[in-house]
Amino acid sequence: MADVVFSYKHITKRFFGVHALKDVSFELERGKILGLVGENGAGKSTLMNIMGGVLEPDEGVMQLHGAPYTPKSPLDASAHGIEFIHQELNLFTNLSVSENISISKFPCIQKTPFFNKKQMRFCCKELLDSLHLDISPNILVENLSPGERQLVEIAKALSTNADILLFDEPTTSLTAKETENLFAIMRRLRDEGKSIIYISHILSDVISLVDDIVVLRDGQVICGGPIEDFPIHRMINLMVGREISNVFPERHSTIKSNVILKSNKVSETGIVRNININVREGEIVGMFGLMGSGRTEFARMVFGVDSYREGSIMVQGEPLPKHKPQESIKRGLAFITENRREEGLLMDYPILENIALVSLPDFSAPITRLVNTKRLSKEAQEIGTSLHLKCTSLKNQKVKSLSGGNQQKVVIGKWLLKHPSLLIMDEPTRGIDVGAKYEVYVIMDRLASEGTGILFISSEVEELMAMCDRIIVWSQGEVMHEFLRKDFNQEHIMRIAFRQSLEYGSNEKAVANGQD
Amino acid sequence: MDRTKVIKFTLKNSTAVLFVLIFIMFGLIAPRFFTLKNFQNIMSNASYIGIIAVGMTFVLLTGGIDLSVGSTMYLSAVVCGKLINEFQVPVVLAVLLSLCVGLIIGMVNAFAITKLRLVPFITTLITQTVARGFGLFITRSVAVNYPDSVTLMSTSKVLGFIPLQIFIFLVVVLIAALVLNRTRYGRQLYAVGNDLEFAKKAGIKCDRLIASTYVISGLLAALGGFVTITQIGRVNAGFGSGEEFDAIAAAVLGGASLFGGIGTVFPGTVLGTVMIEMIQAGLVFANIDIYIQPIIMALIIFMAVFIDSVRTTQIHKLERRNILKA
Amino acid sequence: MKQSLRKQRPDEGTPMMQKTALTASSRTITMHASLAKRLLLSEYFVLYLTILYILVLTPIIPRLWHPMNIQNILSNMWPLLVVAIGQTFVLILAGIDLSQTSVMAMSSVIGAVVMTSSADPILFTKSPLWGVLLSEQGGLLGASAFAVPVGILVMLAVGLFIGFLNGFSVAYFKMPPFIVTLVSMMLFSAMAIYLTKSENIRHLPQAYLQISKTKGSFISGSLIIALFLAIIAHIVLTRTLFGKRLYAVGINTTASEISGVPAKTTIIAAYMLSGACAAIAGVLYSSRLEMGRPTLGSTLFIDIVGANIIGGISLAGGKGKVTWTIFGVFFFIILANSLNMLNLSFYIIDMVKGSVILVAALLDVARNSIRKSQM
Amino acid sequence: AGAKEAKSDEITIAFCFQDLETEFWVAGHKAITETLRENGIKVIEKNANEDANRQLEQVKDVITQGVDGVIIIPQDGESAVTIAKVCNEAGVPIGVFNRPPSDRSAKNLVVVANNEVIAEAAVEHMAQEAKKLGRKVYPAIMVGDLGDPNAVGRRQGFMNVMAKYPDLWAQAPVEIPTKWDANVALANLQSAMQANPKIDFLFTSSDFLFPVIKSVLAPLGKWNLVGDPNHVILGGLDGDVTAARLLEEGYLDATGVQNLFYEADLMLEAMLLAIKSGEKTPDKWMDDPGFALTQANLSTKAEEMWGWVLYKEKK
Ligand SMILES: Nc1ncnc2c1ncn2[C@@H]1O[C@H](COP(=O)(O)OP(=O)(O)OP(=O)(O)O)[C@@H](O)[C@H]1O
Ligand SMILES: Nc1ncnc2c1ncn2[C@@H]1O[C@H](COP(=O)(O)OP(=O)(O)OP(=O)(O)O)[C@@H](O)[C@H]1O
Ligand SMILES: [Mg+2]
Ligand SMILES: [Mg+2]
Repeated sequence: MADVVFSYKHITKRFFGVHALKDVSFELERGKILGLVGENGAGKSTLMNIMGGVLEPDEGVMQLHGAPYTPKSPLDASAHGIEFIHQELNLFTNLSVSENISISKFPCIQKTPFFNKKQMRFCCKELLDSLHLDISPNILVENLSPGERQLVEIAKALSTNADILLFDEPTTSLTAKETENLFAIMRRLRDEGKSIIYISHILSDVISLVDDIVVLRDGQVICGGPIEDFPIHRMINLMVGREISNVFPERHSTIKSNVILKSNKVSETGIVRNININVREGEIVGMFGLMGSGRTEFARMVFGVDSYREGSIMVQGEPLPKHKPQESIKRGLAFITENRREEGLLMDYPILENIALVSLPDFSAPITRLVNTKRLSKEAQEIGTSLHLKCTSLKNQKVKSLSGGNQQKVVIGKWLLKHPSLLIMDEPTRGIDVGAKYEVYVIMDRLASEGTGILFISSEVEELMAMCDRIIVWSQGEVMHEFLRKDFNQEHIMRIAFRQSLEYGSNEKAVANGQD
Repeated sequence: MDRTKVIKFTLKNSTAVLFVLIFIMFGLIAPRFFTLKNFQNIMSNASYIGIIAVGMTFVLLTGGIDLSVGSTMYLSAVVCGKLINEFQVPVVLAVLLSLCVGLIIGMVNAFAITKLRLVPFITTLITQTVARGFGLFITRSVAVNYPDSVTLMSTSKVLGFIPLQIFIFLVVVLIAALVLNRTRYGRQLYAVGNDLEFAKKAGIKCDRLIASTYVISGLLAALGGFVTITQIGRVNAGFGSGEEFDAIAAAVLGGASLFGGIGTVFPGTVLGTVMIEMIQAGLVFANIDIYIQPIIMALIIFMAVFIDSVRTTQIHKLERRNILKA
Repeated sequence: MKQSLRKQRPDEGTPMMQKTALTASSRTITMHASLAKRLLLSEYFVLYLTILYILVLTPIIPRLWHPMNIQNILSNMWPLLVVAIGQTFVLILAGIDLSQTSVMAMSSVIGAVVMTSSADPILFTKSPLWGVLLSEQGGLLGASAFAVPVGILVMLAVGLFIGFLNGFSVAYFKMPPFIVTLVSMMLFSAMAIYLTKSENIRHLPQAYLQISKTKGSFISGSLIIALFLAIIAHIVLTRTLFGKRLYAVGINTTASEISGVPAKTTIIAAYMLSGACAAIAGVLYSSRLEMGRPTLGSTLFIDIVGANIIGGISLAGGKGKVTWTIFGVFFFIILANSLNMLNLSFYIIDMVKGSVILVAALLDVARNSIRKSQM
Repeated sequence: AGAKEAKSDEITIAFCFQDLETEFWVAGHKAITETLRENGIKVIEKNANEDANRQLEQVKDVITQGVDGVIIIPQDGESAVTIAKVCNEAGVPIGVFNRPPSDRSAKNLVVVANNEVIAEAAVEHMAQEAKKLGRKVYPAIMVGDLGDPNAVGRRQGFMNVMAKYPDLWAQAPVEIPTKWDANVALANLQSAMQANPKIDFLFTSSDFLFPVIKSVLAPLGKWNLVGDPNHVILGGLDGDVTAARLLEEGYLDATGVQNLFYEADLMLEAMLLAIKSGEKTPDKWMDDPGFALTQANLSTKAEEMWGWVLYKEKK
C-alpha cells in the first residue's frame, strides 16, 4: 500500500575496529520525509554514505524502486536520482558559487565544448533566491561564511532533479530563519512527490518537519514509525538508551563581580561598530544574532585571530595585544571556532595530538622542551572519557575518521585541557547529539561555577535562554540589546535580531548596552 | 568608494604593473630595450619554456608535479632529428612522431600515477632519468643536428609578422586559457586540485583528469622541444636538463601553487615566463657584470613574489564583505 | 528496552554467526602470510628492500662487501644524510628547501675564507674578498688554532642566516616556499661564485680535513656528526614541543595558530634547521674534497628530496620521520654505489637506475594498499 | 660483468669523466676509450654529471674494484688534487686529463692544454683581422658557466687580448652569459645583439654554440663569409667538427684547438708505462701547447685539429 521507493536490507558496515552499522533495514516512501536520529557516531552518516555511493556496505543490499541498487560512485548515485547533502561541507573554495553548484554538469553551449556562463549564473541566481540567499553567483566560496556555504551546498543538491534527497544535518550553520525557509522548500519538494531523509540533532526541528522517523543507536535500528508516536522525550530515551528527563541542566548562577573580559568601543571598518561587552567571572554571556551579524568576527577579534581598527580589549583589566592568539591563550582565553574542519582540528592528526595541541607547553619540560607524553595521554584520556568521546584509540585514530559530533567533542576537549579562565564558544553544540549537548551544558555550568567566564555564541535561542546569565543580541555588526536572565523572552530576542522594535524600546537601537 | 576601486584595480593587476615597471626600468638604462624587435625577441625566447610551463600549470593545478619535461624535450627532439637524418622521414611527419614521444611519456606518467598510484615526484623523476638515458643511448651522447628545413621554420612568419614560435606559444596559451576557464574539464581541474576527496564525492572522474594533465604536459614539453630546435638547430646531450625547474618557477611565479587548485595560464604563467625572460634580457642590455647578473635576477624575482604576496593579503582585506549598514 | 519496529527485522542470530565464522577463517589465512606481510607492512620496509637489493647483488658484485667499499658507502652516506634530515624538517611543514645546495656552497666558501692558510694571488686578486678577508697569508684565522672551530661556527651561521631569510619570507610574507628558496638558491650560489670569482679555496687546516677521514675501521668524524645529528633530530621530532608543533603546522597552519602554536616561529626555525643541516653537510663535503667550493653540492637537490620521498615523506606535509629519511638516503647511496660497481655502460646506467627506483616505488605502493585493506 | 680479481694479464683502467654534453667531450671520451680498447685494455667508464663529489665517490668505488689505473677528466683543478691524493694513498696510478690540477701536491700524470693560452691565440688572430679593418671594432664574448674553470680560463684569454690592444676596441667587451646552455645562449646573444647592434667581433667560449650564433646572426644579415663587409669576426674554442666545417666554408676566422688525439696518446703511453713498470704514483706533467687554427694556417695545420679529422672522416 505504501509506495516504497528505497529500502535498506540488512546493511552492515565495519571500519577497522568499529562496527558502525549492524544489520540495518528500513524503507523510505514516496512523498515522505523520513527523520533519522541517533547519538553521535550512531552510524547515520555512514548509512547515508552507503546510499550516496561514497561507501560500500560490507553486507546487505539496497533496493531502489524495487530493483537492486549498488551505486559504484557518487556520480552513479546521482544518476539514479539520489542527491546527498553531506554533513561536512563539500565545496571547492577556489571556485565560484555558480561553478560549485554546477560542478558535475556544466551546461555547454550547443556544439561547443564551452559552458554557458550566463545561463549557469542565471540558474544559480534563481536557486539562491529560492533559498533567500543574497550573494553573487560569482563570489568565490572561500569568501563565504559557514552558513552561506551550507546554503550553497543545499542549493547544489536542489539544482538536480533528484527523487531522493539526503540531508545530513543541513542546518548546523543556519539560523532559525534560514532553517524555516529550508523546511518550506523541503515540504514543497515532498508535496511534489520526492522522498527525503533528514538527519538532525535538533529534535524540535525533526518533530516539526518529518513524517516518519527511524532511531539509530550503536549502528542498529532501535525503533521506527510515524512521528506522531515519538514525542521528544521518547526519541531521546530511545537514542541514548536510558532515561533522560531534561534537555538542559539546571543553571547555578555564580556570577562574581570581577570582570574578566571587557571590550571598549571595538570597531573595524565594515565588520563591527563600537562594541562594548564585558564578561565577568562565573558568568555565561550569550550572543545571539542572525547569520552574518558579526558575532564570529567579533569573537575572532577578541581572541586575536583577526585585528580591529579601533578600541581595546582588556583581559583581567590588562589590555590584550591584537593579533596574537598565543598571547590570548597565555592570558587564559580559549576559543572554540565555528569552523572546526579548517580552524578547529588537524583532521589528519591523531585525536590525542589534537587534544594536546593547545596545552603542549604545559606538558613540556622547561629547557629541553621534552613533552611528558605519559602525563599528557593520561589527562587527555580523562578529558575524552568525561566528554564520552566515541573512538577506538586516542593515540592512533585520526580525527578525520570520527563522526561529526565526536569531532566537535575533540575541539571542546582540547580547550578544556587548558583550563581557561575565559572560554569563547562559537556554536559549540553544533552537530552534537542531545546527550552530548547535555554534557556540554553541564561542563559549561561547572566551568562557570569554578569561575570561568563564558562567551557563548549560538543561533539556538532556546539553549541560550537556558544556559546564559545574559544575552547580547547582534544585528549587522552592532550590539542591539542586552537581556538579563530575568527578562529573557524568545519573541523579544528574535524581534531585536530582526531589527524590529520592541513595544517598550525606541526604534533602531533599542537599549544602550552594558550596565557599567 | 572610487578610491578603493582604483586601489583594488592596481592591486589586482599588480603583477602586470610590476611587469611594466621592470620593462620601463630597463628601458631607461638601455633605450634600445624599448624596441619592438626586442620585445619580439623576448617573446620568442620565452616561447618554448612558456609552452612547457603551460603544461606544467595543468599538472600543478591538480597538485602534481612533472619533473620529466626536460628529458621529454630532449628525447622527442632526438627522435625528431634521428628520424629526419637517418630515416629520411619527411619533416612534418617526424615532428608529429616526436610529439608522440611526448605523448607516450605523458601517458606513462599518467598510468603510473593514477593506476599504479605512484607519487608524482618519484614517477616523473623515474621517467626523467629513463627518458634521458634512452636519448643518450640512441645518440651515444652525440649531438643531433637539424636540417635547414627545420631551422628555417624559426624565421618564418605567420600572417606575415608573427614569428612561428611566438605564434605557437600564443595558440597554446589561448587554447589552454579557454580550456581552463571555459570548459567543464578546466573547472573540474581546479576542483580536483582544491580537494581530491570532495571532487570524488562530487562525482568528478578525478583519475581521468589527473592523468590527462600529465599527457598534456608531456605533449607540450615535446612541442616546446620542437620550438627550441627550430631556433638553435642542434641538440646536445645536455639539452633540456633543468628545464623542469624553469617551468615550475615560471608557473609558480605566475601564481600557481604546488598544492594544487590555484594558478592561471593567462595572465599567470605567461607573465611569469615572460618576466624571467625579460629580466634576463634586460640584464644583458644593461651590460651588467656577469657575476652580478644572477644576483640581480634573484632579487628582482624576490621582489615580484614579495609584492604579489603583499597584494594577496591586501586584496583579501579589501574584499571582506561589509556587514555593517552604511 | 522496547523495540517497536514497524519495518520488519529478521532475527539477529544468523548474520552474527556468519560474521564470526568469517573472521575466524580470515584469521588463519593471516597467520600463514603473516611474516611476509609483517615485513611488507613494517615501517622499516625501505630498509628491508635495500637489504634485499644488496643480497640479490651480492653474488653479482662480491666486492660489495669489501671493507673498503663499505667504507665508501658510509662516507658517501653521512653528508647526504645530514642535508636530507634538514630537508625533512621543511618537508614536514609542507615546505621545500631548494636553497640547501647553495647553503652548502656558500658556507663552504665562507668557511674556507676563514680557515685557509694561504691563497694564490693569481687566482684570487679579482675576488672582491681579496685584501679584505683574504690575502696571501690566507684567511682571517689562517694560522690560528681557532681556525677550525670558528670556521665551522661561521659556516653554521651562514646556514642559519640563509635559513632565517627563507623562513622569514615564508612565515611573515606568506610567500610560496618553492619560489623563496629557489630565489635564495639562485642568489647565494651566484654570490658564492662571485665571492671567489669561480675559484676553489684550498689549503684548509689539517684538523678540518680530518673530520671526514676514516679512523680505524669505519669510524669517522662524519659518522659521529651525522649519527649524533640524526639522533637529536629524531628526539626533536618525536619528543619535543617544537617537533609536535612542526607536524601541526604542516597539517593545518590556521588551526595550529588558533590553538596557540607560534606558527611563524616554528616555520622560521624549521628553515633555519634546514639551513644549519645543509651547512654541516657543507662541512662534511668540503672537508672531504679538501676545499671551499662555490659549486659544492649544486646537483644534489634531487637526491636530497628523492631520498626523503622514497623514505615515505610526502610533499604535502604533516608526515615524516628521521628513520624514514635514513632509509631513503641509504637506498639512494646503495643504488649509486651498486651501479658504479656493476660497471654498466653509462649509456644504459640511467635506465637501470630508473628501473630500480621504479621497482622500489611499486613495492611501496603495493605495501600501502595492503596495509590499507588490512586496517 | 664483474670478476675484478684482475687476471694478471688483463689491465683494467677506469675512465672517470665529468660529462658528455658537448661534441668536444664526446670526442675526448671516444678518443681515450677507443685508444685504450685498441690496446687490449679493459675500460670502466664513469660519468660524474658535473659533480666533483660524485666523481670522488666514483673514483673511490673503482679503486675498490681493484683497477690498475684511473684516468679522470676532473671537474676542476682543485678536485683533481683531492682525487689524485685518494689514488696515491691507494697506490693506483692516476692520470688527469684536460683540466690541470691546481697544485702539484699530489702525484699524477697530467696532460692538459692551457685554455687561457689557447683562447688567447685564437682571439689574437681575430684581433689581427680586426686591425686590418682600420677601424675600431665592437667586441663581445660568450662566456660559459662561471662554475667551470675552463670557461673562466677562456674568458681570461679573451680579456688578455682586450688588454693588449686597448685602442682597437670601440667599447668595453659585451659579456654574454650562456651557462653552457644553448637556449640561454640564444636568448642572451639575441638580446646582446639587440642592445649592441654594432657588435662585429664575437668570441664564443665553446664551438658547440656556433649553430646558435648562426641562428641569431643570419636574420640580422651578419652571417657572412670572412672578408664580407658585414662579416662579424668570429672565433671559438674546442676545434670541433662544426668549427672545421665553418672554417672550410669560410665563415669562421679562428678556433682554439686542443690536440685531443695527441693528448690521449700522451696520457695512455705514460699510464701504460707506469702500470707495466709497477709504479704506483707516477708523476709527470705533459703540456699540449694547443694552437689556433685560423683561416691563415688552415692549409698547414688543419690536420692537427681533431674536429677536422672527424669532419673529413664523416665526409
Ligand atoms: N572512515 C572512517 N574510518 C573509521 N571509522 C569511521 C569512519 N567513518 C565513520 N567511522 C566511525 O563509524 C561510526 C559511525 O559514524 P557516523 O559518521 O556514521 O556517525 P553519525 O551517526 O553520522 O554521527 P554524528 O551525528 O556525530 O554525525 C563512528 O564511530 C565513526 O567513528
Ligand atoms: N567577503 C568575505 N570574505 C570572507 N568572509 C566573509 C566575507 N563576508 C562574510 N564573511 C564571513 O561572514 C561572517 C560574518 O558574520 P559572522 O560569522 O561574524 O556572524 P555570525 O553572527 O557569527 O554569523 P554565523 O552564524 O554565520 O556565524 C564571518 O564568518 C565572515 O568570515
Ligand atoms: Mg554524521
Ligand atoms: Mg558565526
